[in-house]
Amino acid sequence: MTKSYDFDVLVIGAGPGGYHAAIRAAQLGLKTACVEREAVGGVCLNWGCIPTKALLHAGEMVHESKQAADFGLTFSGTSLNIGKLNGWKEGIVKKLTGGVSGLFKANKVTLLTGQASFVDDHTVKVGDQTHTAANIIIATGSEPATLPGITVDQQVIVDSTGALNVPDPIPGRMLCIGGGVIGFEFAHIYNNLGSDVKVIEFLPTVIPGADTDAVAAFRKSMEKQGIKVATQTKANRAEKKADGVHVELEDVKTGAKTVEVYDRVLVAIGRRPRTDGLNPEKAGVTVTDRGFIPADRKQRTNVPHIYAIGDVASNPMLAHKAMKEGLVAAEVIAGKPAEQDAVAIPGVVYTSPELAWVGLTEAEAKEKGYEVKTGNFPFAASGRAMTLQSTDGFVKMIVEKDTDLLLGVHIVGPHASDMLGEAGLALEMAATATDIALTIHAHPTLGESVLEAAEAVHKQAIHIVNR
Amino acid sequence: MTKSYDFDVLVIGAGPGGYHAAIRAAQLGLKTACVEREAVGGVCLNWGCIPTKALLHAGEMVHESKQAADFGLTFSGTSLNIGKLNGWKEGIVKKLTGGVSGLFKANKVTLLTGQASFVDDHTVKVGDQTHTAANIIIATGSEPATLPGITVDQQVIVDSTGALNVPDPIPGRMLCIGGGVIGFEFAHIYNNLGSDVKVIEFLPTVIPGADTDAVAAFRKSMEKQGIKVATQTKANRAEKKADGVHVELEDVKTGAKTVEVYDRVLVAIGRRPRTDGLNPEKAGVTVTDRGFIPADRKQRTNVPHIYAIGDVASNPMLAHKAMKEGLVAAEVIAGKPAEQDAVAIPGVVYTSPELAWVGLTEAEAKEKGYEVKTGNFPFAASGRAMTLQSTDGFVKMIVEKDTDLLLGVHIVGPHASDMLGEAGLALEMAATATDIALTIHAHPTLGESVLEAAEAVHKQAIHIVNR
Amino acid sequence: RAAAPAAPVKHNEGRILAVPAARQLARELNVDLAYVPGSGPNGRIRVADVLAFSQQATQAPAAAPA
Ligand SMILES: Cc1cc2nc3c(=O)[nH]c(=O)nc-3n(C[C@H](O)[C@H](O)[C@H](O)COP(=O)(O)OP(=O)(O)OC[C@H]3O[C@@H](n4cnc5c(N)ncnc54)[C@H](O)[C@@H]3O)c2cc1C
Ligand SMILES: Cc1cc2nc3c(=O)[nH]c(=O)nc-3n(C[C@H](O)[C@H](O)[C@H](O)COP(=O)(O)OP(=O)(O)OC[C@H]3O[C@@H](n4cnc5c(N)ncnc54)[C@H](O)[C@@H]3O)c2cc1C
Repeated sequence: MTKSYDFDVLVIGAGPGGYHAAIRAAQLGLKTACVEREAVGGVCLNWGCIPTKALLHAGEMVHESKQAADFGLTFSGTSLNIGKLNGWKEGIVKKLTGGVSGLFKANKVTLLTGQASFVDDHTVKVGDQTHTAANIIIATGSEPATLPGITVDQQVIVDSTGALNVPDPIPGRMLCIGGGVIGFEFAHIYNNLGSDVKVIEFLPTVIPGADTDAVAAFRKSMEKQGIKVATQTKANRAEKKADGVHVELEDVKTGAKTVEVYDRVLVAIGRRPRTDGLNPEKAGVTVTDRGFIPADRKQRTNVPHIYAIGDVASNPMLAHKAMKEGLVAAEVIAGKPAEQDAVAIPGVVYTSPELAWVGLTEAEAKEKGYEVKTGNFPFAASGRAMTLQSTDGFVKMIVEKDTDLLLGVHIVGPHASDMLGEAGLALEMAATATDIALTIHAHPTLGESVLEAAEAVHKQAIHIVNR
Repeated sequence: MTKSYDFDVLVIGAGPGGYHAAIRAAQLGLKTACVEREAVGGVCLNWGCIPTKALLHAGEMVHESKQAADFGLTFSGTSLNIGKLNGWKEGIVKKLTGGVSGLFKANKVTLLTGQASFVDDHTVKVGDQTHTAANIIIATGSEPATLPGITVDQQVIVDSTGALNVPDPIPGRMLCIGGGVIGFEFAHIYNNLGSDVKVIEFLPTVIPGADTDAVAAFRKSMEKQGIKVATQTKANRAEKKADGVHVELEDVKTGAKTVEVYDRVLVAIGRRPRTDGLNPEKAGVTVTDRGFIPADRKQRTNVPHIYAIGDVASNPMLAHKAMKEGLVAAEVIAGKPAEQDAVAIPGVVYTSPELAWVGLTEAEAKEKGYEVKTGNFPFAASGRAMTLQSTDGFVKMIVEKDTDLLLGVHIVGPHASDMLGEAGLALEMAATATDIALTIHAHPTLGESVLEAAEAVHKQAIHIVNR
Repeated sequence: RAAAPAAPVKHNEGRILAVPAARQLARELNVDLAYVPGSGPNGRIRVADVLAFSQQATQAPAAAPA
């Protein structure tokens, strides 16, 4: 006899991982609840992916309105209403989070509001109510990592959440501590809005993990736009004074210390999994030293009917990975043959130009023992990029030498994230550079540069001299 | 014994078809010449794809600078220097055509300047010189079709070439005769630059050949932006008078005639293959009644060592088709196993939103006897589209019912042309909707809408209610 | 007794090249992709290959003499 539970599936956390899991579970006929203690949509919709992209667009428009002078379009009396900017951004967030709530209703997912904590492996307490479920999906996400010596006040020293609230006036001098994706997205926003921005990174490279050539082109373009970048630099201390925040910076190689003064400091040094108040140990669920709840390819934790997905389960902490894992967990529970078997998880920095990639970097491919060929095609040779006034960057394709199989695609350029669709599908379909080269790409599109990079692998690109 | 010729390959016409053929032939070690009588780059680079996209971008920036008010960015004064606009556009054209000339040199393609005409099937006269070649590729392209009763003067009554020269001041009232791709691109440009634009189309639908649902959404968006559209309407006569061009319009259904007055009239009713002065009959090459030089899948005409590619060979008259055929002809001559075996040739209208498609329309699929399933995903439900202030339109996917194989993708929306990369590769790889649905698409990207449309085929989209 | 059925042949070692839908179908039909001959370039496995393999596998015992 099977015990009867309140729900077939109870999902903890309504971020992208959790809401995807809940909706798919409901679509598959399971009785589903989703618990959220703060805001439906999680980090992604409320304080992550979406509001940053809104601000990036706004900043980009400021930039493009200047660039329009190249073709004779000039503006006078430019003014930016910061209140309206923040309001517009929040309007988009509201529309999307409201949308998710609506989808919960339409799909008959029960939304439970409050802090969830495990009572046992089938029971979760939310506020003063307890709920039982045959299966539980943990999707509690992550939170900003903190830096000793630098206290976030969300006013002048902010983390990514504080940085989303654009202050009026725009800060004059801004420091981004951390040269990863989030650090650079904010650097780009504030640089376009008029701040004098510097990014510091502890490691020898910014956007660690991305392809070296792509990162070099990306950094060059950011610097050309006025963002200062210092690698192998760390921030030891920040002190608020009358004239601004005094930050002690240290050159990691030499140990040399300097103090610089900023109007706003962003701490964006990474994120850590979040399980506060969850009490997973009461369900017997393993948590690693670093706070992750590990899961297998079916998203199962060590307790087989408890699943973990998204940021709380593993790196990379990306919304689309959380979404995929949410779908997998829900489908596995419903008895479907799902698995997190992705060949590659794409990454994007939504600056302008964008940096976007999927699959192995050249270094990773070599490390894994592949003999590789590469092909590069610069946007400077793309007619479409010229008409868009955005010719920085290139498409770099990495291919296994003997088989011609695609291993990775790395793009710095306009709309780079749009081109990941093709690259990602190509990797999943085990396509070769030849498959891409033989596919007609519409002219004049940015996607032609993907085709040309594939041709370049074979030294047969048309619009560059192949060497 | 083989006869010796001046060249292994002689290409007639340096448009996209011709220059791709010439460069690839040279890359493959063939001694190659290319004849051009007017401008390297052909229609595409000089008077087609590229200058239109430059003007579309400029017009789009005018539009976006107004839309920026939504997030608080306003300008008190806007001015457009038309001379600078035309100059910028021409600068891009020059860079690209100069690029092709440079590529000819780098690849050792001999450029012959002048009108080419056949002497016999191995001999071509250019000016007063004759050249012999083992293989000849005809890539003479196409030219605007004309309309009886309406004489193009390239000043107030223009074809697409005349319309590229933006007049100062911008015309107040503009009529586009022809509601195809070219007609709508110019309508969109001039509408954004401030003209009061009307498009008339003889057929019952605009953008004939595109998917009915997509066209309906496209037309709605164009009309929302202020472009007037009248289908089943033809222009009988145009007369230049002091107050403008008087155009007699006729309602095709009722026969009712009206006269309307415009400052500028664009004739964009189609294009016809161009063989004037070529004398193909001297080489024994067949020309159809409609002026095409037909070719097989290896791009061979009825004379096996003479090839025809691009607009002069067949519809659709699109640059990327010409390019593909150019590569095929060159590779076939070099003894490679090439063939024009494309599953689908994409089409794009580069307005904003764009209309872009690849593969079968729903009607075509049904006509061919497929039982189909479709999936739709609206950009109004896309977070990325919201942040780009561009939520009109959708992705529509057409799939074979039993096999789940992709048949066609039709997109109205922001950056729609960028998303064709994935759709086109999917068709060529014989991908299923499941393949696309299982591929992780980066968040938040426009490409996620392609994934959601694939999920919608299975009634499992996440961000809409599936019915 | 009939001869034991021939030992299954491993067609793929290391990286298995299969399109997403084929991987999903293989899990559904309990097919080990390592044994599925792929009909595509580089031995890429498509949905039809998985179906054919699984049909063969279920037919094989029936075809063997009792
Ligand atoms: C500034 C910024 C920009 C980003 N941009 C991108 C981007 O462009 N693309 C991208 O892919 N990723 C981006 N990310 C990362 C992305 O936001 C995360 O990967 C994603 O949100 C993870 O989803 P999740 O469902 O795992 O968790 P989360 O989104 O963190 O959601 C977890 C939810 O669980 C709730 N919760 C936690 N504990 C409990 C509990 N005990 N009881 C009840 N509820 C609980 C939380 O309130 C939260 O709503 C960005 C992140 C930041 C900070
Ligand atoms: C306004 C406009 C916008 C367009 N936009 C797009 C678009 O966005 N995307 C797209 O795919 N297509 C577009 N097209 C269509 C595209 O331009 C054509 O499909 C493409 O140029 C065809 O290439 P081709 O090589 O066949 O011929 P062409 O480009 O026409 O080139 C033929 C060349 O041959 C030369 N020539 C002809 N006869 C002779 C001779 N006897 N001797 C010597 N030289 C000769 C001509 O001077 C010309 O340079 C557009 C067309 C127009 C008019």
